[in-house]
Order: sequence, then structure tokens, then C-alpha cells
Amino acid sequence: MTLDKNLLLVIVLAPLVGAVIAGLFGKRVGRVGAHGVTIVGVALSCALSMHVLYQLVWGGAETFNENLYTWFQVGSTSANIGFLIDRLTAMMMVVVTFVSLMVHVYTIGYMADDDGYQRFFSYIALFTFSMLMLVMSNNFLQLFFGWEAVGLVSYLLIGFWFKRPTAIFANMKAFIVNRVGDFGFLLGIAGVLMWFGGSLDYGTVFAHAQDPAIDMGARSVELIAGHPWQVATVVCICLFIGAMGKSAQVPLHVWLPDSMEGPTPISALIHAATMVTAGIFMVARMSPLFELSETALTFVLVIGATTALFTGLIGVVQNDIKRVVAYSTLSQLGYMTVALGVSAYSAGVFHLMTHAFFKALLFLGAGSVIIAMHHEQDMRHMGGLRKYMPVTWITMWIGSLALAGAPGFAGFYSKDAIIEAVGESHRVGAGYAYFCVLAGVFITALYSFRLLYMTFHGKERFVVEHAGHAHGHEHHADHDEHGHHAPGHLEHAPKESPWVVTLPLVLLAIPSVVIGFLTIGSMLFGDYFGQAIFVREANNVLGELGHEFHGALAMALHGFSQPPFWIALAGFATATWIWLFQPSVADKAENALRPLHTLLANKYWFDSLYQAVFARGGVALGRGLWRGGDAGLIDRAIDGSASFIDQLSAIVRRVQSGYLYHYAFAMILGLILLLGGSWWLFTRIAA
Amino acid sequence: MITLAHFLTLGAVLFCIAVAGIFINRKNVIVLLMCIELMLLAVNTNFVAFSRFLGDPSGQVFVFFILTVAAAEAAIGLAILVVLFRNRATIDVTDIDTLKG
Amino acid sequence: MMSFNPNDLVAILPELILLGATCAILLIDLFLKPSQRDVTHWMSIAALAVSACFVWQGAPAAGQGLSAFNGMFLHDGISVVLKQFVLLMSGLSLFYGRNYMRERQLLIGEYYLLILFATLGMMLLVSAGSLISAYLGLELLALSSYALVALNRDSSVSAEAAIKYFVLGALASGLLLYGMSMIYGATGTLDLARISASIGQVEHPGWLAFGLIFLIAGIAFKLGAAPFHMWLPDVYQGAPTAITVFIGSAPKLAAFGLAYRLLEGGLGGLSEHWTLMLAILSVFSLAIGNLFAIAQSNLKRMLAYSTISHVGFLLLGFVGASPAGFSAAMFYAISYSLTAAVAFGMIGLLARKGFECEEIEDFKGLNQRSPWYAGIMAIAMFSLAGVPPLFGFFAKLLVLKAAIDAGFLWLAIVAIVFAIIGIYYYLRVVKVMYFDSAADASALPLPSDVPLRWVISLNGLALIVLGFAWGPLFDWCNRAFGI
Amino acid sequence: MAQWPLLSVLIWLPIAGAILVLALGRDPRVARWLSVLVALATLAASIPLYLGYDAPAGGMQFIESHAWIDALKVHYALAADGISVALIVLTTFTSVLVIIGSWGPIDKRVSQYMAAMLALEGMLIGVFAATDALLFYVFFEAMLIPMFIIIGIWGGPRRVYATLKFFIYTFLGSIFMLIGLIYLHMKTGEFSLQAFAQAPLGPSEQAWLFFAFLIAFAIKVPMWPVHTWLPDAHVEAPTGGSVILAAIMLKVGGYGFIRFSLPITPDASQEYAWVVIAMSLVAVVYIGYVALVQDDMKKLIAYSSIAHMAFVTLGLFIALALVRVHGNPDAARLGVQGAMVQMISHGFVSGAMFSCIGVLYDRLHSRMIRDYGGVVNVMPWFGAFFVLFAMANCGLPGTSGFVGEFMVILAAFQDNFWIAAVAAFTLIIGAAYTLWLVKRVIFGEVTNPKVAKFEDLDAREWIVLGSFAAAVLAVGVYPKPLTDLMDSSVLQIVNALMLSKA
Repeated sequence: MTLDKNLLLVIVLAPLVGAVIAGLFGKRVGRVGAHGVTIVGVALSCALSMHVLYQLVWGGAETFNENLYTWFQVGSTSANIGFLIDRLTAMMMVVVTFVSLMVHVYTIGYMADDDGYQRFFSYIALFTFSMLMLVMSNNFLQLFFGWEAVGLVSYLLIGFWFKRPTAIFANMKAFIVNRVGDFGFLLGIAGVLMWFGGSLDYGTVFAHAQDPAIDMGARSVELIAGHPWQVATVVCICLFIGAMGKSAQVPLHVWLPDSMEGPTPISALIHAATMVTAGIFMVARMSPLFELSETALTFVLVIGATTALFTGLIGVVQNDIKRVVAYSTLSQLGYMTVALGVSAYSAGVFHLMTHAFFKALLFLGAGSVIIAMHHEQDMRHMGGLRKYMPVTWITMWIGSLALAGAPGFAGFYSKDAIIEAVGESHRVGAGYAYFCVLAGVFITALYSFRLLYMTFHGKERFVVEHAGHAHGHEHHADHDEHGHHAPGHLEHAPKESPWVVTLPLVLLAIPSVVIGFLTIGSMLFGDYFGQAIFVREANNVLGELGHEFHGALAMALHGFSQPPFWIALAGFATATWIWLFQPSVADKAENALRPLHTLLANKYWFDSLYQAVFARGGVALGRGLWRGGDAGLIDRAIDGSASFIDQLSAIVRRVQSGYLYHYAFAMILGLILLLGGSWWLFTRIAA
Repeated sequence: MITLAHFLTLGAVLFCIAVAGIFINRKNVIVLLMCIELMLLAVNTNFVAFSRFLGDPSGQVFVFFILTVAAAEAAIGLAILVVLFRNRATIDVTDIDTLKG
Repeated sequence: MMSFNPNDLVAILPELILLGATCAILLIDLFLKPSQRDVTHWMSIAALAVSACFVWQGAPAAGQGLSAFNGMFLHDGISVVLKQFVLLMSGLSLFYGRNYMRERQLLIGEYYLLILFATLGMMLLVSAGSLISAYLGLELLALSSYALVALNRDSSVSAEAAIKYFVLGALASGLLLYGMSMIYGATGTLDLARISASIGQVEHPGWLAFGLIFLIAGIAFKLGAAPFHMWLPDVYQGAPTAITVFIGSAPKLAAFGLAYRLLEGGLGGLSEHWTLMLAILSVFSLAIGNLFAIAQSNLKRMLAYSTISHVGFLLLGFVGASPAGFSAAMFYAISYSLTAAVAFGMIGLLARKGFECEEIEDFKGLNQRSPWYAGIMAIAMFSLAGVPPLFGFFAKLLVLKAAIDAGFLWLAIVAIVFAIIGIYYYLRVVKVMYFDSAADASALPLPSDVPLRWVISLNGLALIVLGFAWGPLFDWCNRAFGI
Repeated sequence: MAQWPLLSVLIWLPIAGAILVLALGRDPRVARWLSVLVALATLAASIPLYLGYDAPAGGMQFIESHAWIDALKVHYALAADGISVALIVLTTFTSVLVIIGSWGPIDKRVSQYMAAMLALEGMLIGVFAATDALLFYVFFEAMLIPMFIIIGIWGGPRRVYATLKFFIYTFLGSIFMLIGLIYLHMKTGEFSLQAFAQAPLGPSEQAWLFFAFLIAFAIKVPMWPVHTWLPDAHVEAPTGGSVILAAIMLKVGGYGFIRFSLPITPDASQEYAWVVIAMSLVAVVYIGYVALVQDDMKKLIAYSSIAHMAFVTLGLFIALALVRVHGNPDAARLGVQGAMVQMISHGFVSGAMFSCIGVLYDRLHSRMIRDYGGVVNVMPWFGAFFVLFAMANCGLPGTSGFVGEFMVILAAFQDNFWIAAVAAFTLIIGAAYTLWLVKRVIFGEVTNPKVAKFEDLDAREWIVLGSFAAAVLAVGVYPKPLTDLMDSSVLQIVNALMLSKA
């Protein structure tokens, strides 16, 4: 049996309809109407996605690949809008819609007293639509469309509180940095069109790439005369630059931490669970191309490893609860990229899925804390919250354990698989990567538990003022959380968040625990992905691992004997010692490692560098070109010639002196001139 | 024996004197009028000489016309001169330069 | 063998009629009180109209020109076209001038008579078949013009303009005559047809070339081509506007006729010489005309300089020495005189007693005060600038084409480069009328002269209409040159 | 349909309407209503043009030809192929919006303004419909007069400088073209573009003609480095003027390249394509940076227009290399098609952007970015529109702005990776200047108390911006109708490129 096209259309369009209604008619439908319609829409597409997944996995439905309509058709070049639904897609659809649904519900509570309520729901529903378009695409054009559309929504949502200077700076930054990635991505697409069978359609392109008769691997091109490059390398690196932008890989990672200016649900949905993983998904989708180029994969590997370790380090010194989670996201994205780099695509995607759940959980948990703290995000003003908000506390613990890779939890399976795969791989840079991911494990544990302890344990570092301060409530309305009261001073004691907030936490906690255990067998070592992901035999590290794999439970138990576990444990111990028992050590360590701390606190000066070079440099260059080029040269030349003629005529007019004899003289001169001229002519004719 | 060349030379000389008179003279408009007459006479010399040596009367006919026109021209010139004098109380060539530039 | 043929009188019937009418008007006007001057006005108009009708009716079949009085008087297509437009322009200038002259108590019989005589001179000139008739026509025109310029006896600038015009004009006709004498000497005849026939076998080609140069000097003066142009700005500015309208329009046609008759009709054999000389003159005229015009603040003077630049364009038609070229040049002369008439006429229309309205500044905010006349003036300016779809553009197109066809591509490029400089000062007038605000935004007090308003409006609209339907006129010109 | 001279109607209806408005428009209200009716009638008349055009067949249709000047074989010859149809519909569509948009802002000498606009519309349609070079030239030049007046009368403080610069600059360019046309007439004995295209021309002849055309059209487009008239003209022009100028007048340049340079001088075009391509690429980068630092909104959009039009020239001349060097007509079609789509799309987007700025200007009478900020707080709907158009301006997929750039970049890549790379740089710089503008104008706290008093869009502005938005999205989501309309015509152009003349 095949999947029903209309059903897929419903999956895509249901959120869009919700978005349009909530966006254009927000005033009329009101708050309930807005969240009602969007939630129904997303829930519908979530349910149907699950149905699709079921059909594909157990229902024996074969891959669906059809065009809906032709976008344009010029000569033989055609661009279409269509769906490609295989198991990879289905999994992404489920993850996206499920997390999105959770976030929708959560938002009811989180944004309860925000003016932009309808607008917000419209945006996130629109995001769901765009993300689905991205993952369900069967061609590069639509992929790019979804790619940019999610970027747009992310732009709108980061700047959701458009009155905040920081927010509108962050969203512009995010968009432009992403555009740098898209710059490469677009070139990559152009390259695909040119070299891979003159089509933008996945099917054609991949077939062309895998066709031994053509042997794309051997084709090379000289972008710089005399330096032949492998075509596949050029294309894949261009495409991966796009992924670097979206998935915030070093050096294009700078936008993601700032994106925390957006409301927390967004951070959970877009900047943790789904959008930022689009790059990972894309590379996995393009595995047939990437498999052609060792160079490109090495590039991917190194970038990913670097991101995994070094962004994680920054997380350790952050005090803003959301930023800690943000940096952990960066680091985890690095892990996924590493997996791609060693051709363990399924491992990357697998981590993508597990990460989606527990990272969304962590963000929403953080959000719940933030609500309780009345939009105080600085962990130095928290502590001991566990007795106020047990649900949040427990779910956060689950999330952190999953993140840190405690055996049995979802994160454990995915991350261990990646580490093992790196260990197996013989690709250039694999050694470096292996070190990075192992060190990363320690770091991960460190910041995860640091966050837990600083937030939920230890003594309360905030003061509860007497309840019922009128001004507190007014200020509540607008989300200006930058100290409308002294930091760490709350009007009334923190309390557990409403059920709309905690329910999603619980619902996300469950998969965070079990999903890995349930799915690793089929996803990594089984034939879950089938044709969706292509790995050349030589690169098939997961295949190697597959031989030692004897079921999830065994892997969990075996995990206790593995280095990652002990490293993680070390991290846990350190964190516990420092932040639970000896908080003073933290400061000591900070002083002891001052240079390192400044390095991390300044995020390796990436931001300052970009700001100085690209932002200010660009403005300076523009001003130079404008004043120097346009005004200085071109316009001066034009206006100059005009005024020159004016002056010239002002001078020559004196010749018309008004004296008769000058006039007569001029005539005689003319006569002589003619005589001379004709004399010259005569002699010339004679000659 | 006087040849055509002599006459032509005479005419040319007269003509040149007249022309020179027009733009060398800086004093008096009357002189200009005289120069003009002189110029026309130079032309007449040419015509007469030519018609004599060509044995063709039409040149001399032309001369009569020129003389007539010259008379009319002189009349108008003097009239304008009078108007000019009425307005400016001068006929000095160097003074008539209000229109310029 | 010289003999008198009564049919010859038929050929010059229009001239005879105009002459007779002029003499009649001369007499009648003596008995008219100044208040009755309109009689003279309408009689003159009628005289012009009637003679125009006879020109029309007596037009020879296309291609074949006939000559009268043993070739003294040519009657062919060219003369017909030119006469028609000479008469038309004279009539127009009578319309445009009346109100102006009346307000200054200058509306005297002489005004009409002199214009009529000048017109007669032009008609003779354009159908001159021999050096004598050319000279006579020319002098009849010139002498009347001198007098017209000096018509305002109380104006010192007019007097100055007149004396300059007179002296230089006399000098020019002296040059012309000297040239004629040389040519006569070289060819032994005054008849243009015979001259051109005998060009081949003259024993003194030097005399011929010598005469040719003096001839060209004289012609250039009449046309106002640089460097023989110096009189033109002063005269245009100094003369009463009503007179400027006249001498600024019709005589250009006559001058074209003169140039054509003498150069092509008489000395066509020497075209390889005079085309080059005219090309040089054309460059001078374009350069000087446009360059000097930019600096002007007096509209009449600016238009005078623009005239010089237009003469430069007109000469582009001659450099090919081909019928097509001449026809283009004639077309250009017609288009120019029609357009210039509007421009000068508008100055006269806006002028009041004691207010000449000849400074460009005087046109400030005209669009607020009278959109209609501002529009007409703008049309004239754009037409002079050669912006399609107006008449002036197509005239430029034709002469440029003529020059390029003749292989003078460089000349065409020079011409357009100066045209770009030129467009600036025309736009300045439009700018003043449309973009600046008037000193007093009160509606413009319209002249009492209703015909004036109508005629100038029609004349302005004609520039648009001819911009679309210039084909027939172009064909007419072509037919005149037997194309 | 066939016997009904549709193109003539489209040209002369608005011009006649202009005269009517001048005649009857003493009362501003009459002038406004009358002009809107005329514009709507023209739009209505352009619908049968679109429906009646047989796109698959392609080629010139709705042919009208009457002898105008027999002696020179000048014809009043009109015809439209897919490209012309697209541009004509763009013109009629935009003109309606411009006239509606000018209802409020223009309060002095309304009838003259409306008349000028209508006349301009007619002449623009004439340019796109003329198949006789002289006729084309007549419309091409005549356009300047109403625009000159519009900028000069209703413009800003430096309007005189701007409008004189505009007029003389463009006149300078076109007059060289006139020489070229006369030369071609000498060669062929007629003025029909077809004859010109078939005329055999030697390499040097072609080179001269090519540059004669290049000057004319490069100034019109405008291309760097002859672009400086545009920012001035835009800044000083009234909103309506800017819209027409950006949305349609610039297209005349690109259209000229298609009708003149490419078919008449193919070999020279190929030989000197690098010049145009280089100019275009410089425009993308240089102008992008210049746009970044503008503090006058209109200037900023004007510069971004230049950068966007660079894609048109790039697409057109890339096609030559693709056809002739790489023998890749498919990519060439992509390039030309992309250039065309870019023209149409830029018509919508820039028109919309200028209308938006007009909306702000009418409220505050300032174009300076620093005077604004936080507009969305008081004008949410306007903010939404502005962001939409801004996104279209930086070529976001799903908006029309993306389609053309996408095609051109795809085509350029097939010629040379680096050309494509430089062109694609617009993704970054375009986003930078556009979003920075949005950030400073739309977002943030309201700083200027006057801004706080702003009212959101009124019905009239809604119609204008709404229509533009609809167009932008329609083309962005489903460009196929547009590309199909032009595809076979583009194919003919590309095929013509293949045959050399020398």
C-alpha cells in the first residue's frame, strides 16, 4: 500500500491554517480561539505523522515520493513542490510535531499574560508548517524553502519581544549569520543542479551520485586554475556550510546563544529540538553525496568535534540558566555532526531524536523555573527550588541524566553510539574527534549537574518580599525581565507551575528515559532507515559496532565498564563536590584559572571579533564606498563637468564684447579661416 | 597697357581698405558708412572690369542695381544713425556696447 | 536671346499680388487714424493669405521647375514650399506682434509695410535664378529688417541693435557681392543655371573658389552661422519682441533658400569644397551657440544663441550635398521657424506695457498663473531641445540622418554632444515656469487680443500634431527636391 | 480580439485620459476619481492581453502595423510577446496602485499630477509594445517629460537638482542610442527591430552599436557606475514617482537590453559580456555596502534597487556565455528567465517598499531612519506588511524576490563558480541592509513622540500594500504561470543568441 497524498497535505497544512487564523484574525478569535485552533492543527498533524510512521514501519507502506505541483519549468530545468516520505522523514515528522505539540500546550501557561499571545501561537504553528515542509521535501528547492522559512520564523520569534534592544539585535544577528550559511547552501544546490544530473530532485540526484557508470567520485573541477577539486567535495562542503549556519557549528555558532532572547518555549522548540537539527537532518539526507567525498566528511568531522568540546566548555561558566542549556545544545549538535563526520549518519539522527526530547524537556523545565522566579534567569539568585517545584525538579533531573548519558537513559545510547563510532573510524581527524567527544562527556556532566545544583539544591539565594506588591503585578504584564526589581528579590515565593506547563514536562520525560532503549536496536543496527541513508561499505562504522551489539540492555550494562561512563561519573562527582558541598571552591577555581575563565566568559572573543570585523568593518567599507566612490568620484565628475561648462560659458561669453569692430573682425577672421581651409583643401586635392 | 589684373588688384585693395576701415576705425559711425560705400565701389570696379573684359553687359547692369541699393542703404543707415544719436547723443563706436555677453 | 514672355507674369503672380497689395495698403494706411489700425492689420493678413493661395494654386507639377524672365526667376517646388512658409510665418508674426506694438504705440503703418516688403524680398530671394535677383531680394529683406529693428525710435537698445545689424549686414552683403563678382568673372554669367553649367570649364578655378568663400561668408551671415553670428544675439535682444518674432522666424527660411540657390543651384559642382566648409561652420555654430546660451539670463538673448546652435544643425543637412540632405535641412528650417515663433511670440504675449518679460526669471511660476501658456511654452522648449514626440525631434532626426548618410558620423556625434549641453538651458526655462513659485500667484491677465491667443495656441499645438503627423510635410519637402 | 487593436488601446487610453483629467480636473476630487477610473479601465484592458496571449506558441502577437513615415519606412508597429505582456500587465497593475496611493499625499495641482502619471503609464506601455525602433525611441524619450515634471513639481527640497540630473543623464544615454539607430537605418533602410536583428554587421560595427546601446540602457537600469542619478531622483521624487520609477521605468533598461543589445549585436555582446557582468557583480557588492550605510530610507531602497537590477543584467549576459561558450541553452534560458522574473518581482517589491516609505512619510514628513523606531508598536498591520516586503527584498523563498535571484544564481553557477559566489553574496549583504532597516524603523521602543501618535493603515493604504503583498506572495509561491507566460519568448531570444552575425 502507499500513503495517501491528501493525508500528507493535511499534516502540512493543518498547522498553516492554524497559523493563518491565529495570525490574521487573532483579535477576533481571541486567546482561546488562537491556541485552540493552532493546537488542534498541530495535534492533528502529530497524530497523522504517527500514523504515517506506523504505516511505514509496521504497515508495510513503501516510501512515498511524489510531486504536488511544478514550481517552475524552464527548459529541462524544473523545480517542484513534492513530498518524499520514508522512515527518516517519518521519524522527523513525529519528533517535530510531538515536541511542537508539547510546546503549544506549554505555551498556554508560559505566555499566559503576554499581549502577543495570538501572534505567538501563529508563529509557532507557522514554524511547524515550515519545518514539516523542510523535512518532507523531496527536492532541494523545497528544502531551501523550508530552510529559509524556519529561519524567518526563528527571526520573528527571537525578536518576539521587539521592544527589547537585545532581542531585536539577536534576531537580526541570527538571520544574517544563517544567511552566511545559506550562501554556501545555495551554491551547493547550484552545484548539485549543475553536476548531478541537472535536476533538483533527490531521487535523480542520488541515483546520479550512486551510478557507478558515471562515477561522480572521480569527477573533478578546477575552481582555481590548476587546482582540481573533487566535484563532490565542492558541493558537499558548500551544502555543509549551510548546515553549519542552521545547526550552529563553529564558527557560525554565535547566533544560537543570543537566540535565547526569545521566549523559552521557542528555545525549546526551535533552538534545541527541531530547527537547529535541520542541518543534521540535511546531511543525513544527503548521505549519498557526502559518502562520495572523504575530504568533505573530514571537514564535517573536525568542525563537529570542535563544536562539541569547546562550546560545551563555555556552558560551564554561564550563569543564565537558559544560556547553559543553549551551550549544551551547541555541544550536543557538535556530537551529532561528529557522528555524520564518521559516516554514522543514523547515529547522528538517532542522537538528534533523543536529544530533541530531553533537550526540549530541559528547556521547558528551565522555562518553568523562570516562571516560578518571575523571569529571573540568573542561577546565582536561585537554589533550593526543589521543595517549591517538585515536578520540575524531577523532570529536570531526568533530562540532565539523559543529557549526561547515564546508562539506560536515552542520551546514553545515542551518545555512546557516537563515541564508539568515532573510536571505530579511521578517518583523518578521527583521533582528534575521539578526544573531543570523550572530554565533552566530562564537560557535559559538569555543566548539567552544576545547573541542577545551582537551581534546585543548596540554600535559597533569593529573598521573598511580602506578597501583594501592586507594582509587581503591573510589571508582570510586559516581559521586561531585566530587573524591574532588584535581582533575586521576588514579590512572592516561587511555586510549582500550572499543569499546562508540567504536563509537557512529564510527557517529554518519558521518552527521555525510554526512547533510546526502545529504538536503538532497529535505528542504529537494524535496517530501520533502509534506503533513506546510504553508507559506503568502507565507511560503515556502525556496521562494525553492530557485531558487538547484543541488545539495548546488554549495551547499558556494558556501558558501566566503558570510559565514557567513568568520565561522566567524574564530571558528576566534580560538579557535586563543587556546587553542592563546596560552593566556595567555584570561586577559588575561577581565580586559579583566571585566564581560562576570561577566555570562556568571552566565548573565545568570537562575537567581539565578528562585531569588529564584519559589522563595523562593513559599515566602514560602505561609508567609504559611498562617500569616496559615489559622492567623491562619480558625482563629483558629473557635477564637476556641469559646473565646468557653466564656468566656461561664463568666460567665453566675454568674446561677445558688444563692440562693432570686434564683431566685424570676427567675421573677417572667419573669412580668413575659410580661405585657409580651402587653400589647404586645394593643395590636398592637387597633391 | 592696363590688364584685368590691375583692375582686380585695385578692387581688392579698395575692398581691403574698406574692410580694414570697418574694424580698425574706433571713432565714428559715419566712417563706417563711408567704408561700406567704398566696399560697394570696390565690388563695382570688379564687375565693370569683368564685364568689360568678358564683353558681357550684364555685369554693368548689376552695377547699376548695386548703386541704387547702395543709395537706399546709405539712406537707411543715416536714418538709423540719427535715431541712435537721438537716444545716445553720441555716435562714437566705442560707446555702443550695451548689448553684449 | 532675351525676350519678354507674358507667361512670365503668371509665374510671379503671387509676388505681384503682394506688391500691389502692399502699395495699396501703403496708400490706404495714410488715411487711417491710429484707432483704425486693425484695418491695416487685416488687410495685410489678407494680402499674405491671398498671395499664399496663388502660390498654392500656381504650384508647378512635382519635379519640374519652370523659370521665368530668362531664368532670373525660378518657380519650382522648393520655392513653393518656402514661400508658403515664409508667408505663413510673416502672418503669424503679424498676429503675435500686434498687441505688443499697440501697447507701446508702435502699431504704425510702417510696421506692416516693412514686414510686407521684407516678405516680398524673401519670396524673390527663394526663387532667385540669378545673382542679381538673389542680391535684390536679399537687400529688400535686409533693408526692411534694419528699419524694423529701429522701429522703436525711443529705445536706445533698439537703435544700437539696428546700427550693429546695419553695419554688419552691409559688410556681409559686401562680402557676398565681392564673391559674386569673382564668380561672374570666372564664369562670365550671372545666371545661376549657366554658372553651374560652366563650372567644369572655367580657366580660373582659383577665382571661383575665391568667390565661393566670400559667398559662403555672406550666406553664413544671413543664416547666423558662427563665426558670422555676432550680430544675432544683439539684434534679437535689442529689437522689439514683435520684430524679433519676425526676424527670428521667416528669414531663416529665406536664408536657407539663398544658400540652396547659390551653393547647390549655382556652385553645385564645387560641393566637395563647400560641404567641408559648411561642416566647419556647423561645428562652430553648435559649439558657440550652445556654450554661450547657457550663461544667458535674458530669454531673447538665450533663444538667439540657441538659434545659432540650430543653424549648426541645419547645416548638417547641407554636408551631404544630396537632395535628401537639402530636404532635411528645409524641414529643419521650417520646424525651427515654427517653434521659434511660439517661443518669441510667448514672450510678446506675456509682455505688458513697461514690462518686457524677456528675462528668464520673468517666467517664474507661470504654471501657477496660467497652466495653458506654460504648457505651450514648455512644448516649444522641449521641441527646441529635440525631445520626442515633438516636431523638433524629428527635424533633428532627419538632419542627423542626412549627416550620417553622408559619412559625417563624427559631425553627428559632435552635434548630439552639444545638443546634450543645449538641453540644459531649455530645461531651465521649464524649471522656472513649473518648479519655481511666482512672485504674484494671481492669475495671468490675458491679452485683450483674442486672435493672438488662438493663433499662438494653435501654433503650439501644431508642434505636437506635427510631431505625430510629420510625414506629409516631409513628403512635401522631398517632392520639392524631386525625391 | 485579433482585429481589436488592444495594444493601441492600452497605450492611448491612459494618454487620452490624461488629457481628459487636465481638461476636467479643476476640482481635485474629480481629477482623482477620473484618473482612478482611467487606470482601472487600462488594467481591465490589459487582462484580455494576458488571457489572449497564446503563451505556448510564443512569439509576437497582437501585431499592429501601420505605415507612419513612408519615406523612411517608419511604422507605427506594435506587438507583444510573453515578456512584453508581463511587463505591460505589471505597468497597468502598478499604475492603478500608484494613483490610488497618491490620493492623499498629493494635494497641490492634483490634475496635473494625475495626468502626468497617466501619460507616463501610456508611454511605458508604448515602450514595451513598440516593435519599430523609432517608435520605441519616441516613447523611450517622451517618458522623461512627465517624470521630469513629477519630480520637479511634487518633489522634495533638492528636487530641481535631482530632476535635472535625471533628465540630462538619461537623455545623454539615449541620444547615443539614437545615432546607433540611425546608423542601423542606413544599413537596413527601415526601423523595424526585426530588420535590425537580421542585418549583417561586422565586428567593429557591432562593437560600436553595442556600446551605444549599453550607455543608453546601463544608465536607464541603472548599472554601476552610472547609477548616481537614481538615489537622488528617488529621494526627491514623491512617493508615486518613486514607485513608478523603481517598479517600471528601470525595467525599460533591462527590456532594452533584451530587445536591442542581445538580438542586434549578439557577437559584440558576447565579446563584451564580461564588461556587463563585471559591472553587475560590482553593483551587487559595492552597492550592497553603500546601501548598508544609508540613513535615508528612500536612498537605501534606491540603492537596493540598483543591486537587484544587477541580477537582471547578470542573468541576461550570463546567458550569452552559456549559449556560446558552454553550449548550454538550458542554463541560458534559466538565466534570461531569471532576469525577467527578477524584473517583474522587483517591480512589485520595490514598488511596495517605496509605498511603505510613503506611508511613513505622509505621517511624519521625514525619510530619515533615525526619526523612526518602534513603528510596529503603533502600526501593527503596517509592520507586518513592511516585514513581509523586507523579506521579499532580501529574497526569502516563498516571496517573489527569491525566484529571480535563485534562477540567475543557478545559471551563473553553470558558467563560473566565482560569478555565482559573488552574486550569491547578495543573500548576506541584502539581508544585512534590509533587516537593519527593519530593526531601526519597525522594531524597538517608540522613541519619537510623533511616532507614538501614528495611526495604522487606512483603507486606501490597505488596498495598495495589500495588492502588492498578494502579488509578491503569488509569484513567490507559484511562479509557474509567470514563467510559462514568458518561456517560449525566452526560448526564442536564446535561440537568436546562438546565431552569430559576423
